[in-house]
Amino acid sequence: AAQQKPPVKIAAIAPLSGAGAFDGQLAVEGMKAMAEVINQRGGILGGRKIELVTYDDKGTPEEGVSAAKRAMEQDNVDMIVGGWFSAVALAQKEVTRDKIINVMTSSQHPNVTEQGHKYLFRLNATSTMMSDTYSKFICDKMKVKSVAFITINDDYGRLEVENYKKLLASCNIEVKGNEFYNRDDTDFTTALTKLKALNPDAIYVSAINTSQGATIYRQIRQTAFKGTIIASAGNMNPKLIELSGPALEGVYCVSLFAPDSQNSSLKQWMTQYKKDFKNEPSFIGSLGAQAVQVLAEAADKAGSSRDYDKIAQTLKSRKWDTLLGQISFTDKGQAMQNIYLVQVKNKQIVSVASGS
Amino acid sequence: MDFIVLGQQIINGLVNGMGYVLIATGLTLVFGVLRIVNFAHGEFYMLGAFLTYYALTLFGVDYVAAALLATIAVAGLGIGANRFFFRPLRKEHEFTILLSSLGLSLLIANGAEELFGADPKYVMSPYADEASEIGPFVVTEQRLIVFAAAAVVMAGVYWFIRYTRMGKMMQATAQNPEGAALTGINTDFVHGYTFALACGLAALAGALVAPTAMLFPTVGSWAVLKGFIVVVMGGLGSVTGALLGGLLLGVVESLGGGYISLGFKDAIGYAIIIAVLLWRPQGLFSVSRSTR
Amino acid sequence: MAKNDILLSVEGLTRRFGGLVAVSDVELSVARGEILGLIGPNGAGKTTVFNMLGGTFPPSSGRIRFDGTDVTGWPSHRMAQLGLTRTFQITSLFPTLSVLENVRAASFRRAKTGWAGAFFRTRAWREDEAALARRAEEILDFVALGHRRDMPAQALPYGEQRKLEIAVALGADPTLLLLDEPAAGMNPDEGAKLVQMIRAIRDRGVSVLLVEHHMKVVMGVCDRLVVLDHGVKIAEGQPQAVASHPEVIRVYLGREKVGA
Amino acid sequence: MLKVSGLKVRYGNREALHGIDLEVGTGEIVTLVGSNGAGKTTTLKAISGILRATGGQVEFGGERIDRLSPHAIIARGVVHVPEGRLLFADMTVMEHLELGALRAPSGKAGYARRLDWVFELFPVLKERVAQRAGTMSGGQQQMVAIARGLMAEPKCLMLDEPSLGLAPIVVDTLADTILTLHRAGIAILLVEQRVDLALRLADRAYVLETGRVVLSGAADALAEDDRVREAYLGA
Amino acid sequence: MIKGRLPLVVAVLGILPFVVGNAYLQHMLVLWAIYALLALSLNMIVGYLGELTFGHAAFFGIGAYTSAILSMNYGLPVWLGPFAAAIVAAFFGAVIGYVALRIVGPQFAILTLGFGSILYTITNYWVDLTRGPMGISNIPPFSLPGLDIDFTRADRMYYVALVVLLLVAYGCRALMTSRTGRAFIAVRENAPLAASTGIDVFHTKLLGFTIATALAGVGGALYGHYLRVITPDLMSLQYVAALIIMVIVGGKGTIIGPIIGAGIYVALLEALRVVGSLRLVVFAALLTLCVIFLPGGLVSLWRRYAGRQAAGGAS
Ligand SMILES: Nc1ncnc2c1ncn2[C@@H]1O[C@H](COP(=O)(O)OP(=O)(O)OP(=O)(O)O)[C@@H](O)[C@H]1O
Ligand SMILES: Nc1ncnc2c1ncn2[C@@H]1O[C@H](COP(=O)(O)OP(=O)(O)OP(=O)(O)O)[C@@H](O)[C@H]1O
Ligand SMILES: [Mg+2]
Ligand SMILES: [Mg+2]
Repeated sequence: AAQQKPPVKIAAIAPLSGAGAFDGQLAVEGMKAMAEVINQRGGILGGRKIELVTYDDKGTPEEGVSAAKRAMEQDNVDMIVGGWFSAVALAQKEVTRDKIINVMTSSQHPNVTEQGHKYLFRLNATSTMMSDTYSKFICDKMKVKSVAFITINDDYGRLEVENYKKLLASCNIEVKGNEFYNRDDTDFTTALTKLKALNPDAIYVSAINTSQGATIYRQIRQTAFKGTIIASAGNMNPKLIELSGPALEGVYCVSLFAPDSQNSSLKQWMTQYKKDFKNEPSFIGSLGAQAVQVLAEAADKAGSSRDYDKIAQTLKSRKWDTLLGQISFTDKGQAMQNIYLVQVKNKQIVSVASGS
Repeated sequence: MDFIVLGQQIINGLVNGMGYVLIATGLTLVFGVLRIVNFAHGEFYMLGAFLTYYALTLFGVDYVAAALLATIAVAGLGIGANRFFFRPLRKEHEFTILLSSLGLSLLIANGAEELFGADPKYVMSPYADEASEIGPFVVTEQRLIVFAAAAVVMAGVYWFIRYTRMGKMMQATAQNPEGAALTGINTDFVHGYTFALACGLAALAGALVAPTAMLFPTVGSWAVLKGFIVVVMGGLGSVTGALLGGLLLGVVESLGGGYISLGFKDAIGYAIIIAVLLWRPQGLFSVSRSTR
Repeated sequence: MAKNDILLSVEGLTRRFGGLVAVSDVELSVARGEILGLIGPNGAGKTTVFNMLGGTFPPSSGRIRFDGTDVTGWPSHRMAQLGLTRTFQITSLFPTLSVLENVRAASFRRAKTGWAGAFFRTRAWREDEAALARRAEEILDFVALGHRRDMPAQALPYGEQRKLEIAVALGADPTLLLLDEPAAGMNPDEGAKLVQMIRAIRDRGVSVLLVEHHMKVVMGVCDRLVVLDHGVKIAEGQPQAVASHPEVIRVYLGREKVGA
Repeated sequence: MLKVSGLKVRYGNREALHGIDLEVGTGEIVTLVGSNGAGKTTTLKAISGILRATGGQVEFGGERIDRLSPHAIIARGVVHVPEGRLLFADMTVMEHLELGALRAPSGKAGYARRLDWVFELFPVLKERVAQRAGTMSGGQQQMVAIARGLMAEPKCLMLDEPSLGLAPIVVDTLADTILTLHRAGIAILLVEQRVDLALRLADRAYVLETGRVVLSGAADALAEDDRVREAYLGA
Repeated sequence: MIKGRLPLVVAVLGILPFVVGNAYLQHMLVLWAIYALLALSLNMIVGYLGELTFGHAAFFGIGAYTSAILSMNYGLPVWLGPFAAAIVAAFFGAVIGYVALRIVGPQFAILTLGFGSILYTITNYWVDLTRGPMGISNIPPFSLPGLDIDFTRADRMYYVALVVLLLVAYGCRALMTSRTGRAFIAVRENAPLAASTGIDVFHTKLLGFTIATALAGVGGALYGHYLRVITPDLMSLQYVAALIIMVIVGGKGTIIGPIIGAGIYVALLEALRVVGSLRLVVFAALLTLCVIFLPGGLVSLWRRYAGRQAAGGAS
């Protein structure tokens, strides 16, 4: 009889082609694995299965808007998970505003939740939250006196450098320079040559795109830079380690995702993920999974997949145990998450200590 | 100290520029001989890199053999591409042919995304991470190989076009296809040959440059843009122009990125070609100079 | 000849291409209502003279006066606006347009109402359109291409393309028409018809400067001839006199019989 | 030697040749006469393989050649010197001659001999072997085009309006050249708007009108024919 | 070819939103109308002037940014945005055209690519004005003072875009029957000959280029006020490629061609969702097949049909 019940449809809007395709793919895989875990347990709301409907936003706001409209109007989904790039998220949130529950995942732009639309939630920590944690560690544990930055030219990158300039100055680490690069650059030798000439103790790499990140890490080694590499927050994933080769060995990073954590739902999810997909479970996938997880549980608790006021209220009213640990939402829908410090050891991501 | 940075940036620029040269040479040949502005050229670069990757990982051959295999395979694909996408349109308007190449480009790029997957790949070359220090300068062996191999290939291409019979047949076909046919030149064969050569050069560029960065199915669009800029700057149809234009663009980008702003690198490259074209609309080397 | 009877006058016209002096210190003039022939061996500089008169490129030195104005170095479109129109040695048409549209496209000078008129379909625009259409038809009939009016220009046989070129030039409403080898590719009979046509053009009040190797045409239609060789004027005068000039025979005519 | 029968050619959906029959015997000069657009150029292009015939056939030395590519037809000795010369503007005279010999049956062995012969015919070219074709005068370009054709060792040479744009004195030279080639045993198919000249040179002639042969016969007889005199000689 | 049937066509276009019924498809209709407008503007350069440009998206972007910034920061009434966008885009068009149009052919295309890329870079880095790569969000939508009509809704916005589209289409038609339009065609077909009949080739091209860029600016403004988010990506080559596809698949040098081309583009990409991840592959395959078998664009299909009718009638 459970089979007859209509599924709960969740839209997964992510970049599946173009520059962000790989990261989008990881996210969707993470969501699928989590949906599978939940469905195997018998679904939610008395036996309704979760059905994911995927949309490609190509990383552009226009496609993101179209996808959201299509999800709502044409496919009549129950809830939406999407907005991986901040620009897409900003466009999408206007379309879904006050109409449907919309969980944004990886976008880190403060504006996304600034206005606090009533059905809008964001899981990822903002870059400010990340850098607070990370800078403490850099100041305390890393023996560096000066840092140079190579940074993606967008709000995320710009904000990150600004934060670090302040935070690192407070513990007397000198910021020797910064180079911005663009989203479609493939060669960083020019910038790295310049940074290397400044002779910093460490180079901080701000990269959110796996392939660009890997290229930068490799090229740092190729310019024969001998100092420390600091990897940007939230971006460590197995593929990056595989691609970057020896360059990443021993490098630290802060992340919401620590694959060696003992959380049982994380383990379940990872097992399912490895069974279904050939990629390794990653941070970005775990965020997708977390979105499905909290939506499923909240709908279940609220007793409906369509009563958005109730679902939103439920989400904000309590703490949730998720695969990434316990989280709660602010009034504006921003999640408060655990931030872990991780390190690459023998090509594995291992957690070093747990932050706030 | 400053001279070291300057020198290093020029070296970086020359190496990148040599990559552009290889890409642009094929593009300029196809334009010169077939009058086609081939948007799909970058995809052959991409295929060259991917086939190298698969030859390395699936067949386990060594890097050099993989690069050669990929080059030959893509040259073959080039013949097919010409046969199906360009030959039927030989008499059509240039914009129609351009659209066909745009379609081919989308087809290959999206097909590759489907076939090869979206995950970035890395072409492992034994020379990629070996930094050799030449005096105060650091260059990886891979980059030296890119430069040297491209230089040898370019010399070969130049000699081939100028002095061999096939080269002269290509020139004749370029300048007057109907006259060439009436002289007894099999122009279809020359066209196919030119395409194979052009695609082979693009693939070789892909195989050589791939180990310096990550590989993903959309690199083609980057490659073809650089190729276009170089070709137009050097002079459409001119091989010498492609050589000098490519090196110039590489160095200008590197210095611009190094001394002004990395983010403006591309814009500075474009500013240079705008300046060049306004000064010499036919490019640094017009067709007539080079084919002579 | 009274001064204002001179439509075009050229003094000291010179053009160099690198080291080569293609046209050297040439002097010539065309009177109103005159048909002047410009002949000379291949490579003598005739087309180069045309290019300078037509504004394709400026002379290296020398002066060109047209209709009382110093037009030295003017670009083509300004020359044409003043009433000097040329045809090209290599057939030059608007290839994909129909024969009628070819002539209409050339009537730019004649059209008065612009885009706004067309947008609001004003009366002036409608009248203008009708008048231009009538005129184009008339010109086509004049060159005997009326039956081809809807065919694309590129599908015309070569000989008719040459006629259409003349029609296009007439569409621009010139007072002086420069014809560069209009009889090339015509057989003697067609050549004879061309002679009629050029005369008729003159009768419309258009003066003609003609470059041609077809001696029957040249002798049949020109009032006067100027002969160039290696960029230098070597003879000038009545056709018969020029044709028996020994130097002209030596460098140009050979044993061709040129009875008029 | 060259036998064309029932040849049809269409441009798009318009038929330009409606079934042409003609023949060129060994060592003969044959001329095609016709007004503009009659289909003379089209006939030559169909024979040399530049255009595909939609009907009929072309035989050369007893072999069907109408399905062959231009380069294969040239290799058999049928050479077309096209209207408008179609030279390679940036290549030298020498390169034109080299390329012309591409399909010559006697290959390298005969190359030097033919080169001497061509230079003997056109002494100007010998002086200018290194000049780029695009910079030569009209008459010189015409010589290059013919010389390029001769290097292919034609058994049958098709000339399309060779006198186009040439000064009278050069036309004389050209006529002499055609006769010299004739004496060398080359069959010639001549298309020429200077009908008077063509009929003077030719042994036989065909008159074409809108894609059909309407008259044929001995050249001197046709030159006296009233219809020809009226329509083509402007008499 | 739609002569006489024009009122019918307009009527059908007018009731389309009701026919499709659902807000998502209405959204597609809006995109179609805006793309059609942009395709028409590109057609002016590609189809009428016969030059290829890779920089057209930059003017689209300039229009979008102009209207968004002026209405958000300087209190310009939203309805005036498209006009301001046209003026600013035309200004850039005129300046760039003035420099670039001295050169023709592939070189011109690359020059426009260069200028486009420089404009993109400026937009991307002038963070104070444009907010850089994050783009501008929350752009005010069109609104009618006093009336509560929500122009973020596709079925409302559709009419705005449609009216502009029809006006522009009519304007293009009028242009082609005027002295100016004929000069465009003459220049496209044979510039030296056009000059010899008295047409100032350079200024004619400059005029056409400037009009085209102004129209692109209008399209950009509509787009921005509708989607309410713009990023520098608007200026990327991807949009130029899409527009080129629309113009040539539809049929360059015609008015109906680019409009149909835009429709096919939007509809086909939508319809191809059924093939899932192969969507773009199939799209590219169809595109190339279309080019190879219909090199004159879709309108040539009509011409062939009409031609056969005429031929059939005559014989
Ligand atoms: N653009 C150019 N660059 C270099 N030389 C040129 C150029 N145009 C013409 N010439 C040279 O100038 C000379 C005169 O050429 P022009 O075309 O005026 O001759 P013409 O009298 O028209 O000959 P024809 O009767 O063969 O057409 C020739 O030697 C030619 O090679
Ligand atoms: N490319 C083409 N497309 C369409 N029709 C053509 C084309 N070329 C020639 N034709 C048509 O074919 C017919 C024969 O043309 P062709 O060129 O063979 O004539 P011709 O006898 O050589 O004339 P001319 O003396 O002018 O050179 C003409 O009616 C012409 O309009
Ligand atoms: Mg001349
Ligand atoms: Mg002919």
